[in-house]
Amino acid sequence: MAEGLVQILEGALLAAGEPLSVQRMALLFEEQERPSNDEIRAAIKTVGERCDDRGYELVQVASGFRFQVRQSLSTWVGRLWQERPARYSRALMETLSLIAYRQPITRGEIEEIRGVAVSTNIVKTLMEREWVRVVGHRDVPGRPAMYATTRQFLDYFNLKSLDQLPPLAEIKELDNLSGELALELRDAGQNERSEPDESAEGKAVSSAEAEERGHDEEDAEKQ
Amino acid sequence: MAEGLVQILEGALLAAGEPLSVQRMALLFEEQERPSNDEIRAAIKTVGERCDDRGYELVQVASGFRFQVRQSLSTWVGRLWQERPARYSRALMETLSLIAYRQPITRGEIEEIRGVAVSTNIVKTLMEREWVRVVGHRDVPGRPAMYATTRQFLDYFNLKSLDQLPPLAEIKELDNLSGELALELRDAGQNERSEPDESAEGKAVSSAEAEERGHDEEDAEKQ
Amino acid sequence: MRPEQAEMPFAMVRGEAVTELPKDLYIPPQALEVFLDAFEGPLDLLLYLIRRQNLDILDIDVAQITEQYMRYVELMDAMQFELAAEYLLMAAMLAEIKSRMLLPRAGDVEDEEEDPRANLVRRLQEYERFKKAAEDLEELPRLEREVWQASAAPPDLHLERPLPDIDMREVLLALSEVLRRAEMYASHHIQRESLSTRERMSEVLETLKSGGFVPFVSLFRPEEGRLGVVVTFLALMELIKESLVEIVQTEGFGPIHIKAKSE
Repeated sequence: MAEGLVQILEGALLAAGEPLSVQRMALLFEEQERPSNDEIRAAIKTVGERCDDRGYELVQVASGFRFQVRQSLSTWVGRLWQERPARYSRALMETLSLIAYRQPITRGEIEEIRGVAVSTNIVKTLMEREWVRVVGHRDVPGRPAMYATTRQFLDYFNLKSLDQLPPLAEIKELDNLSGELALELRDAGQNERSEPDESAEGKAVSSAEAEERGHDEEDAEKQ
Repeated sequence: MAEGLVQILEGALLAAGEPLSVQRMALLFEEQERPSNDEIRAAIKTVGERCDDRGYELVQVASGFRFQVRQSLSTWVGRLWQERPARYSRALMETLSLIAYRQPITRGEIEEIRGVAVSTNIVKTLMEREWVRVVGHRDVPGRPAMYATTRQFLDYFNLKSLDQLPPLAEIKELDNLSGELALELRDAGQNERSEPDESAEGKAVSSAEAEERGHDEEDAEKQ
Repeated sequence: MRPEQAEMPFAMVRGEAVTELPKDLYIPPQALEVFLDAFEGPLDLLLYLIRRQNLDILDIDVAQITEQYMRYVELMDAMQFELAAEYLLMAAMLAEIKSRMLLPRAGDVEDEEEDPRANLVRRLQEYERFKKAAEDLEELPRLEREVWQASAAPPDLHLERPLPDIDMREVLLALSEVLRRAEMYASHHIQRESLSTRERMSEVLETLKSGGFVPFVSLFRPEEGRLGVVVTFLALMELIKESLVEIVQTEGFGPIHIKAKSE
């Protein structure tokens, strides 16, 4: 049976054409023959090991496990299709990343950070791709929709969870800016700033400080 | 390269989602690195051999080669697409209950009590389920069939005889409980439904964070 | 009315006009539209100007940046671009910061007043983070671009829709509802009969289904005991009453035969 389980999972994973969760794999079996989740997990491990030198591998993404063609083969496999894979505009990617890192977020909040209006088309595209969905409405006038990313978004970008997104750059603290400014203003009338070396030094200091001070903020960010 | 070729073909065959001809496989390579058709055929042979004890195999069909999940796994793999059991209509449940409690009973009599016509489909469904059978015909114009419940009906509900059905007097009391019961049944129905559907439900949930923040709206969203 | 090339703005770096235009800052007029399209708005343009001059955001010289920014905005205007409100708003904000920085301070002890640049710097930093995040996201291996979902043809399947499961309580609920509707609670008829009688009626009818006469006694099963006999008898009475069966006795004390009425 242990051997059969591995093969059943291999077959199901390939037939499904989409990620399968452990729960869904369990439902391939009738109750009386159903393996435990631990048995399934052990079998999944074997399934993964069995692709060691194959052109595909078993990966885990947000909605479960899937066989996936190895990235190293993309040069060749990509030639199966004439069309280039869809390219998304910077505006779309910026909007998507704001939703990913700042969810739930309203369109107004996105616009505030980006400094420009978010076109309806972008939101529509993101919703149609099922990368983004409305998770509620903010309790402010107009009750704007709040957007969040979906499991499909994670699947599509090969991620298990939002934690796996590349970390956001840290923000340098502004505290020392006012100090610098005071100095600067004392040399009244002088428009030009300090020498390049000096500013580089200031930069180093400020980022070190930021690392220390900005830690809590950063953590909050990740929530 | 021989090894690489096998893996490229494995990857392409799994990514394509349709059979690939030798010609098409050749086009995965730029001219200067393109293997000969014989080399490709040899590699295909290896690809096939490499699935020896896997849940899938390489088969040749009219338009080329494709990976296919082994027929012997169809029992399990088929459950991926198993439709959720439908729910019986209220009309069917009423008809069934009247047949159980008032058997032998004709369709006309059921209609008289229910105050609405009983569709042929309902009777057909109950007969196909082998919960109901015709035990005779009433000697009135049209000679309508008389329906009664079956052994299988009792077995399904784990009853030895109809006597074990709750007496009507209790059902009267049930009426007071019906609100409560209806609720309970709805919950039961929901649990039952959400189980096989878990992955679909999960799809909508992109992250624990979003789920937490947008909980109320989440439910509404799914409607 | 396209501006001449000579009218193109020269970059100002650290207070000095650059005599030679850096290649990457020089924008041929024909390319301006494309150039501006490349920006995601005023913040993006501002960031570009700062980065092109290798300035730290924290270290921006508002005066110079404003000047450069204004030149671009003027250019847009000159090109009769539909000037986006966002660009104008940013220009106004830059002008305001510039003017505040020119004003003398009340005293050098006090500096609780926030640096007028602070808000702009904060916005620029925040925007830059997400600009970077978008770039990082773009780099992630993506389905249908670097990786593909592997799939294979399923075997032949015989899909069956499973039959619905029901709970006895659902049957009862349905019955109580239909009875309530029919207002049949008062019916003695139903209450008097035990279900075993009705069940037996069905059984007797089933036995009689073949159509011929069946000996009355063969319907009784002694192994069921007294109660079973009574139930069968009641079932027969009910069947006769409902004229579902015919009962025949050819002579007094002779054998009784039963036949389904309709068969």
